[in-house]
Amino acid sequence: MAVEALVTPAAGPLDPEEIRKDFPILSTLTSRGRPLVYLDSASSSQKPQAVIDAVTEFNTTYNANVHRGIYEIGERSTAAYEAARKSVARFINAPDHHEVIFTRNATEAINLVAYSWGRRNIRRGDAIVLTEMEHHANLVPWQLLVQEQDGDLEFIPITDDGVLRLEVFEVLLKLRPKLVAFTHVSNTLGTINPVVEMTRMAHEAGALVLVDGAQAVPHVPVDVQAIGCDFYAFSGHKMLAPTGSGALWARRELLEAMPPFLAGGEMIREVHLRRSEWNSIPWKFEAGTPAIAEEIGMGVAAEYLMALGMDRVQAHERALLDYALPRLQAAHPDVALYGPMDTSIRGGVIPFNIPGVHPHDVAQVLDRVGVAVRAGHHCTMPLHERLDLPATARASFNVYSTRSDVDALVDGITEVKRVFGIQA
Amino acid sequence: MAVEALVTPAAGPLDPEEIRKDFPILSTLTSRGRPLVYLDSASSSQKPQAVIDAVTEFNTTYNANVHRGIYEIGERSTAAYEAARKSVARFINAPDHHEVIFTRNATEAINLVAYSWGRRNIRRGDAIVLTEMEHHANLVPWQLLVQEQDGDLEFIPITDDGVLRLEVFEVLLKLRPKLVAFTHVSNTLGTINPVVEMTRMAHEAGALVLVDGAQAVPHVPVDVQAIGCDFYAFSGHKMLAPTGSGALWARRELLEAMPPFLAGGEMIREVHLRRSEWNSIPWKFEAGTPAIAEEIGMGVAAEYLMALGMDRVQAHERALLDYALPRLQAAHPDVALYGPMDTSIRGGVIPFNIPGVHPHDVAQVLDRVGVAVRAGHHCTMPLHERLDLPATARASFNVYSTRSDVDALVDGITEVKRVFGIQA
Amino acid sequence: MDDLYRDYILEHYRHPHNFGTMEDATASYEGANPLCGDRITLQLRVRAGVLDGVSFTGRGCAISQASASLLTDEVKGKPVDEAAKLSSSDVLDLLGIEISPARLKCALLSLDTLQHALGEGSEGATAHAATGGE
Amino acid sequence: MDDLYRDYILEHYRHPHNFGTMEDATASYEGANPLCGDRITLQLRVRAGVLDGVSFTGRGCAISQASASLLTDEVKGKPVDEAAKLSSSDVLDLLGIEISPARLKCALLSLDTLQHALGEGSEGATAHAATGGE
Ligand SMILES: Cc1ncc(COP(=O)(O)O)c(C=O)c1O
Ligand SMILES: Cc1ncc(COP(=O)(O)O)c(C=O)c1O
Repeated sequence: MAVEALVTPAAGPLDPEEIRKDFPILSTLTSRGRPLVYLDSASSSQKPQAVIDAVTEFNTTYNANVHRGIYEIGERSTAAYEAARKSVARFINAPDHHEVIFTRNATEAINLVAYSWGRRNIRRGDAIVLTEMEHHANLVPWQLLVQEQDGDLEFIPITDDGVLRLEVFEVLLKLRPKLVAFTHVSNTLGTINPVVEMTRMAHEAGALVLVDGAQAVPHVPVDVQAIGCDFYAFSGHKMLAPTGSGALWARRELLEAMPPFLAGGEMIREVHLRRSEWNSIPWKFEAGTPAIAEEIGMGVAAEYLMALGMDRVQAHERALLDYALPRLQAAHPDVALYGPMDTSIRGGVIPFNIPGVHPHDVAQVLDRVGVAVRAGHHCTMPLHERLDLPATARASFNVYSTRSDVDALVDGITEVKRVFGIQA
Repeated sequence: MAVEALVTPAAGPLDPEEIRKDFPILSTLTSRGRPLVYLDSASSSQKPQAVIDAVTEFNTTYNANVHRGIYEIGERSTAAYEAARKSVARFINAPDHHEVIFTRNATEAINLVAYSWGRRNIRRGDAIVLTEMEHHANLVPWQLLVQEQDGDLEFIPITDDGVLRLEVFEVLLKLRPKLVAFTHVSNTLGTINPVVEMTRMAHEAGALVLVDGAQAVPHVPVDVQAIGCDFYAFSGHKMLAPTGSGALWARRELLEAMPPFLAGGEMIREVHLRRSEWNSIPWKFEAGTPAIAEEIGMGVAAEYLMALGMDRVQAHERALLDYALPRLQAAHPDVALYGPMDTSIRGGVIPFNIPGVHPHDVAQVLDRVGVAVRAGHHCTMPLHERLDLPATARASFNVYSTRSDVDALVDGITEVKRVFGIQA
Repeated sequence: MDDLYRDYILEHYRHPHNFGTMEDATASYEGANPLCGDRITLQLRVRAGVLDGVSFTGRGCAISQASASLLTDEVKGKPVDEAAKLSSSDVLDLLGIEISPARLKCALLSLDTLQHALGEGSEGATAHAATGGE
Repeated sequence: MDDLYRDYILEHYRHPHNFGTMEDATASYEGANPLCGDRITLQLRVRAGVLDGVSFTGRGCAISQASASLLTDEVKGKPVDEAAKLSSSDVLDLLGIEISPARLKCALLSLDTLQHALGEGSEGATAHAATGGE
């Protein structure tokens, strides 16, 4: 209810200026006295007051371990933790909140699947199909797995503007892969992949489907039932929640058949010296004391975003892209932009390069005028190799991003060029 | 420096009444209007204001991903996260802060060793020696490992008052185990194990040593160099830090030789489609976005405890035990107490049973008078089997525990007996 | 002040009804909450589709034992199919006290055991409850 | 306002000294920061224990390239053992600007490459720095 009160009415376009009031960091100044223009939300989002307060409230009024204490604050802590699970389940329209496993982040969620499902189901010669645009989190765990199990990796290639080539996917499916794993939204190019169609294609070929939703949950409505996938992994800290929070959703039958991953307290039903029995899901996969305050914060973040309405969030970010891309092209025709120019299949991510200036230098000069962007390979080295780019600079949006953030970026690029003596 | 200001001078005994002022939750009332008497710190400790503020400050003024941003708040976040590593390293006297890997909790730290070191080093027929008093976190991961690798588990038995039988350990070492893993302090009985001696014995037999320090770091001075062990695992949330924080310390040579555990961003140096190279330690073992705010909080908690002085913390808890045990025995001679009665080898943990009343009922009635204790098996089912106890109630201390907490427990037990019609 | 430990609950705990064993039982089942150490062995004697005899032994908390005492009273003499229809909320009504989530598993162990004994075992009641661990 | 991008840094970046290749090099090494995509290939010509010739090619940020330009100027003509003694702080002094932790790796790539080329490769400079990932 604190959440409801904080957001704009759920109709009409989002008003980012209203939303910004909920994010205390956005009214801070840099050490040079500049207002913070935060354009690195794809790396980690800022947190609204409601989320910050949820953590503080836990720590100051009912901090206690979950599932354990027969006393008031312990029951309150357990109830809040399990309520957060329901909020997160509702947020991605999971059919059953017991199918939501809390993890530290998307990375751990994917590793959980690779270790638990993968080591049991991937055998010598089995193929896993990924894409050329995967974040390292959805690539390296599968490398380790196929190395150990003697399986193979295949990759769906991309077009030069960063769209998956489904006709090649079609061919790769003839290898009868056991698993197809791909990102919902590319963290580097912004591409929104056709997850429904890809899931259908994979299923028809008999493969299971893991979707890396780290960049989707903050930006587009996600409905795991509509997608039809088998596993969906995401991080809290990119969707307005605290660091240390994240989740894996998977279908109940799969989770029930999978052996445990991490072992310890809470994930067991019965322990003897030499054998144990497992708890039911989701707790079977939550060994030890969880990140209680953080997952509670993730529940609040999910409620906050649902109150805003994820369709409105997506519309807001798309409108901002539609503003930013032409504006950048007009002001800086020499600047290279990457990713699909069709904003109907693109989230609020703008990778770019200023010819003659390394992205690190771009980011450094932009920082001096208060504009925070990312520079480097954004954890997609193979994608950069494919595009033959050593690195890129990247600006990315979230619910609180505004046109004036874009304007600051455009002006910042002018400043970079000035410092480096490049004529506009 | 906020920390220094908050603590009592580092000489003479701790003044828990002063310390309590730092813990906002300790001045709250239960829904029945009773002051909270929190005696479940072994399950999770409360957090001082300095730790709570560190998290809030991160979220409101410099939230940004670590190791990545060439901009002000990103550099600040990275610096704070790495400074926390140094604080935690200093707290356990690690020779090199690069040997400290941040994890969610002790459970994940132990699983990391079981997966990464264990799967490479434990082979068919190899033995791992544990103890009968292990928490499930230091038992079930090894069960999974030896099942997979076809190894064996052996257990150091305990005496009836909960002390390890080192003469049997001596015999077990003739099996030439590859690893000996034991808890520093028992979470159920309070026993402080002779870790230095046990480590020496294990090393002489050629075994590596993992110490589960989850219950030690909040209560006794820990010096991994003095212990001489190879791995030391612990949780933040039991040592005044936020949930979601924890750490593994291990010797550099071991960490460098171990393959990665979780894979993804940050733990790599170079990624290609089909192969990758790893980052140096500790980052090789920290895949994905870490629990940044939480580990920063863990650094503050470590500083807070160091400012108090861990020897004083231990002295305080021992004095409280020396007060509590005779007081309980005098007031309630019918109540069964477990664990060593020699308080020089015991931490502030008091397991007990009221004859004729199940521990759940004990905890429930105590809750009504504001006293929070734990009831159940405390994640040591085999230990309870060994002691032939279905369950126990357990009161446990931390820096903020006082004699009046003990008095409230004594009175609460009287109330339990009244409700259950037991004559004192 | 104690909603949970009403006199009749404590009375059923201290002097449980139908406590003991039957020589001529036709079905029996041992249910347990390993997490709490609660344990109930239920014996049934079914004659002509009716629960002609019901008894239990066990150990555990007041809630679990009082619940077994109350439930066995309730089903004794009932047709098997009626007994099989009893739901969690029926048992909570029988107990007549407010059960917190942490104690649900204690309260429902007897029902779960009955359902198993009737060959109607459902996984439901053995699912996780918030008790016992650390 | 820009401490980092002083004129002489930008000048060394745009017009690096000792840029190019030598036909008669006696040693060469390619250093890289995969995380940033910075890359430097250093060539040395050693005669009578002296760095008689030094050249480099590369690409990357202004800091890494200016650092290579300044460092090659510095060691050219120096005895090998003197060049081998250069430390990180010497290179930072050469640059004469304040380097934040996130850019340290850029600034020290040239030194690391030189040390490797001299057969004195140390792991130090290739250790983790705060750059590039997500
Ligand atoms: C001795 C011991 N080891 C390990 C653990 C596991 O700690 P965590 O749940 O924080 O991973 C605990 C906590 O209960 C413990 O007491
Ligand atoms: C597409 C994608 N997948 C996975 C991840 C990994 O997220 P985390 O670091 O929170 O585990 C990220 C974050 O950068 C991402 O953008």
